[in-house]
Amino acid sequence: MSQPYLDLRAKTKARDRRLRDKVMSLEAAAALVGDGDHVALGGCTASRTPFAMIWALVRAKRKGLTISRSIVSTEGDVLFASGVSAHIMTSWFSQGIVWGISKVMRHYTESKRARFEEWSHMSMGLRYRAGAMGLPFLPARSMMGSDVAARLGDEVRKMTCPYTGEQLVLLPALNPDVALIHVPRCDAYGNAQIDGLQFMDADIAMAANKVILTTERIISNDQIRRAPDHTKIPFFTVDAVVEVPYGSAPHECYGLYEPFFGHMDDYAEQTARDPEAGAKDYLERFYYAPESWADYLGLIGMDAVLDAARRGRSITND
Amino acid sequence: MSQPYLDLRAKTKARDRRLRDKVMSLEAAAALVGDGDHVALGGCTASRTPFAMIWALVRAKRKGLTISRSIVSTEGDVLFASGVSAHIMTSWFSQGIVWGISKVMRHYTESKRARFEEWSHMSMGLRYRAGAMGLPFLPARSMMGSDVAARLGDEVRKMTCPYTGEQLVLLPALNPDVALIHVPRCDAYGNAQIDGLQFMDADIAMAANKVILTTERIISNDQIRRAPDHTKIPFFTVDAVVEVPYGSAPHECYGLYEPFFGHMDDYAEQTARDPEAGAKDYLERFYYAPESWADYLGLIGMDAVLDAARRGRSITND
Amino acid sequence: MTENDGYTASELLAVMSARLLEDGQCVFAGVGIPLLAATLAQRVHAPGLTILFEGGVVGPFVVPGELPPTTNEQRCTRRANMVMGITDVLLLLQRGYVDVGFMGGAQIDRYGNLNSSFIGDPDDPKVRLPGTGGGNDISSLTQMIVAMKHEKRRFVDKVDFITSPGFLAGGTSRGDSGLVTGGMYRVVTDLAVLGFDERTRAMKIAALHPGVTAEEVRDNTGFDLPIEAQAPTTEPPRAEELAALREFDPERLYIA
Amino acid sequence: MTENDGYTASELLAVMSARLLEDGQCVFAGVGIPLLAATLAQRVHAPGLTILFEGGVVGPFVVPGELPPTTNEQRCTRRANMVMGITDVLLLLQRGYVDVGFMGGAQIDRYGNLNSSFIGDPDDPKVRLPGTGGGNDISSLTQMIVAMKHEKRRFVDKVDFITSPGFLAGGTSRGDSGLVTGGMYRVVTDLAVLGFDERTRAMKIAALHPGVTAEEVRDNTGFDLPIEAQAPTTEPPRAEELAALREFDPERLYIA
Repeated sequence: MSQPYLDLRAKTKARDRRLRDKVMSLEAAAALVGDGDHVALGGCTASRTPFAMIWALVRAKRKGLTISRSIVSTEGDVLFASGVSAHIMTSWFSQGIVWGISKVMRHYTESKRARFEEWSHMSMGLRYRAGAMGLPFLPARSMMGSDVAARLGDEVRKMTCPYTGEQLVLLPALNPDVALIHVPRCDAYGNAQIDGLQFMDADIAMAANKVILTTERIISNDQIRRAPDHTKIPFFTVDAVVEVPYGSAPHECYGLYEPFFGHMDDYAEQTARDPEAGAKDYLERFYYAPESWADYLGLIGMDAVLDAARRGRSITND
Repeated sequence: MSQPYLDLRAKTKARDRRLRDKVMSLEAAAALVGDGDHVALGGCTASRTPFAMIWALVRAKRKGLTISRSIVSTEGDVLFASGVSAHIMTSWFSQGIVWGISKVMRHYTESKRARFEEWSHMSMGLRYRAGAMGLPFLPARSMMGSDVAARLGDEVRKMTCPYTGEQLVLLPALNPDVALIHVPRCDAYGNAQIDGLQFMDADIAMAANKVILTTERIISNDQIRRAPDHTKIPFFTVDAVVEVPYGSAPHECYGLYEPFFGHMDDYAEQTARDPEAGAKDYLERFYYAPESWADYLGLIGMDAVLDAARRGRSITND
Repeated sequence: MTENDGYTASELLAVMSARLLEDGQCVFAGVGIPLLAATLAQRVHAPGLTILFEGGVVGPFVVPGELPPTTNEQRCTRRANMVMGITDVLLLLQRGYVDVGFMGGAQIDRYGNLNSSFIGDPDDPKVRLPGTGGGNDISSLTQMIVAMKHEKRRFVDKVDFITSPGFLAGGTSRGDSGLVTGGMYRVVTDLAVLGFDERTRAMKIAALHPGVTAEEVRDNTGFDLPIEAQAPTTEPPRAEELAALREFDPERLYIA
Repeated sequence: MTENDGYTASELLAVMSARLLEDGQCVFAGVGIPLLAATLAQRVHAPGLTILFEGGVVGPFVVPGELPPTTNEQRCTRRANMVMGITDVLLLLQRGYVDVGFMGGAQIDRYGNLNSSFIGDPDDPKVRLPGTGGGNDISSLTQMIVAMKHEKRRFVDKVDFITSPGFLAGGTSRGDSGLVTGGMYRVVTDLAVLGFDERTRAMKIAALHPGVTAEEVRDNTGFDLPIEAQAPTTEPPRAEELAALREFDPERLYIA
């Protein structure tokens, strides 16, 4: 009998869960992520990707991270190419369907320099949810019969339901060491409100042993307390709050900006020509060269920022 | 091997889940509840109790209902005393802690004329959630060792976690025949927004085979579509929508009115003196005599309505 | 304990149990004395205490004079940090975010098992009580503080029905049943503060309230109750504690 | 199929698969052709069709000219009835609220199994594909419509890897595996509409598109493909269908 539950409880108990100011810099937050950690990313595909934190982790030369996310887009390329991670657990991994298959993902996985561990989309969600619920697994009716489950071996067990005799798969809990989640707004304590698409973020925050929030803006605790039913992530799960406007660029943040399509087209073209050199050059120009997140945005370009914001804000125009 | 899952799927498939107008009268909605049905109630204790629908079911002389709810307050007394139900499944059953133990509940259960089947609070929630997820059960770490679980016999099974060797209890899914849920507002199709306390309502709606919403007001579908992230119950789970202002009276509806404390004090006093006769008299006066829900509210009194509303609306005054 | 001491038994209960709550903890509080005591602790010595209510409320501030009748009405959401579903707030216990559960009790036994379901034979009860509510879940999943009146009929050798598990049959029986965390921490009464032996898990007197003797406690207890060596006497309720309590509950709903 | 017929292969695919959707159904649609076809069906013949996207979207109206790049960006929430979490929207499939799943495919075999994970040996693949996304869950939990280009390299005797289960090894093998509901309903290609034998669960030609022969279909299929007796010829895309499609996708992201 293993004791992951008692370990989880002990880790949780040791966290400082008071209502306290957690605002810090990107760099200070990056220091909360250790080499070898399992890091879960909030958002999905090109939405609310915690790019500012990923940018900071690449710059800090973090190593050996296991990454998990519902669906992985260009941030997966960046994590592989930078050497920050050689192991990504997700259900789908490429820039996005309009750009075809990620050549960077192909390059690193086909050469076996990195691993893309494939789970079904709902399985990823139920694994985080099991972790959020303090359970060792959740049962499900998906994944059976397929090679996706078979390839995962003992990680996916089966059981016969004692009530109905049905076959069920069991999906083991994920309790990430750290979760990186980008939100439109939160207070200094980490109470976060998330508009629109929620993805798996609430479960990820609840499951993780440490949560770093990046936020488009910090609002007062008073604003949170005026609409407590809009809080999606409670402060006691959160360990760091970093205010980073456009912190998901070049991906989107609901209601604020859409993806920076031009930048993503350029990226796809550059990495399609030569996945390794293309990605390295991209990292050099956009990750290592700029002195700050504002410099990074400046390189993407003011026109691109304004265009993405105009499109993002238009969601309520009609 | 039983086939409750295939039955559940077949029932769900047979429902008309289109975006269609479902507005009807209390009486028409009451006709959707059959004698002997398992009826789940939304809300909790003295909050968002679907009293208008219960009132209609009592008047329609519905029989043999099994009732489930997270916590049961005076509506349980009414259901027992009216003969609508002789079986209530919940975690706690009395008017509310300030009024002491419900004499009506005691009278009917101690004389064995009705049954109060006791589950833990979280177990009720996980049973609804299992039903909402299309699972036969959910595992949990609660209920073990206690007589609550022991008294439920085979309904609560145990398993050893194949990942960790831990003991877990299994809580069997509840898929109620009908759910009665009172909401502050929804559209004619059943898309419901619920402010403040959510209780178990979203899971109950998702789990049930039929959902009857009563609502303080019907809003346009256009208003729903302007804030789809505020929808808590989706239209396709809903079968009837009834507009009933003060539809939870004498209980509260978040942000609109608090409990009618005076009325509840009177009720407690009347039933404490003689549970059976007191409850019968109460039913006669407030359930059978009035000709309409407005008449019922009139009997409770305009002063009481305004006082409850003033207190209810004051939640955002500070 | 009478009004002669300047405070009621309920006030003493609220003050003494409030003092057990530590700054920085997350406390899952039931309605009545627990709610009142947690609020008191927050105002007096533990400003960083996070209160959770089973209605689905995280970090509220209870407004003086507007005590909620249960933990499921809007009053308990006043100035909360978050409102979530009932199942989700109870799952916080299972996930381990809660340091201490805090509730009242109708009947307790020597191993801290609580009964709020049946007086007498469950199949033919003398009294059908209201039931567990969140009690079973809270006491299954976290460390507990219980506040209750000290009467012989409440402190029984063996409860008629284990609604909320304490240490079950004592020793390792709680863990053996599958409850690998939590357990009784303290029982606070109007006579004493009670703890549990590390090995046998039987109840014992950890502290006596001012003017109360061990004999008096035993006279009001239905089983043998040892006293810890050098069990201290608690400090009487201070004026600021009583003033705060009375501000919260001017109608004396819970402190009468 | 070329521009000479007045429509592209993708337009034909979108039109033919849209026609399979019935008014009143709940359809779980993937991005690309499925999204386009579901939107088309809703505007042309199935106004009561409810579209679900795996990003967590219930009943949106896709705005012409603003097709979302995936089902996880804000564009796919436009004028939706509800937005929920990803896990919850996928659980609607498991609960049984979804009538049909609708997606594209990279590689399919005679039993309707789909591969979107590996070309070649999974341990040493020629191509690592993007993976299942919601595909495995959708095809495990509901009845499926798949839209894809009809090419020999895509219609293979046995897929290299079963990402999304069809009828597995045929016969009763799907049910035996524990998948007690769902299964392949139709595969729509630019040449034909394909169904599955009731007993063997092997793929067969259910209808041919205008001007296409069974021979032509078989030439583009990597396994033996029988044709149903009296398999009809589909009606060519109508002008209103093509006009609606082109209004939705003026940049020809998906219909080129």
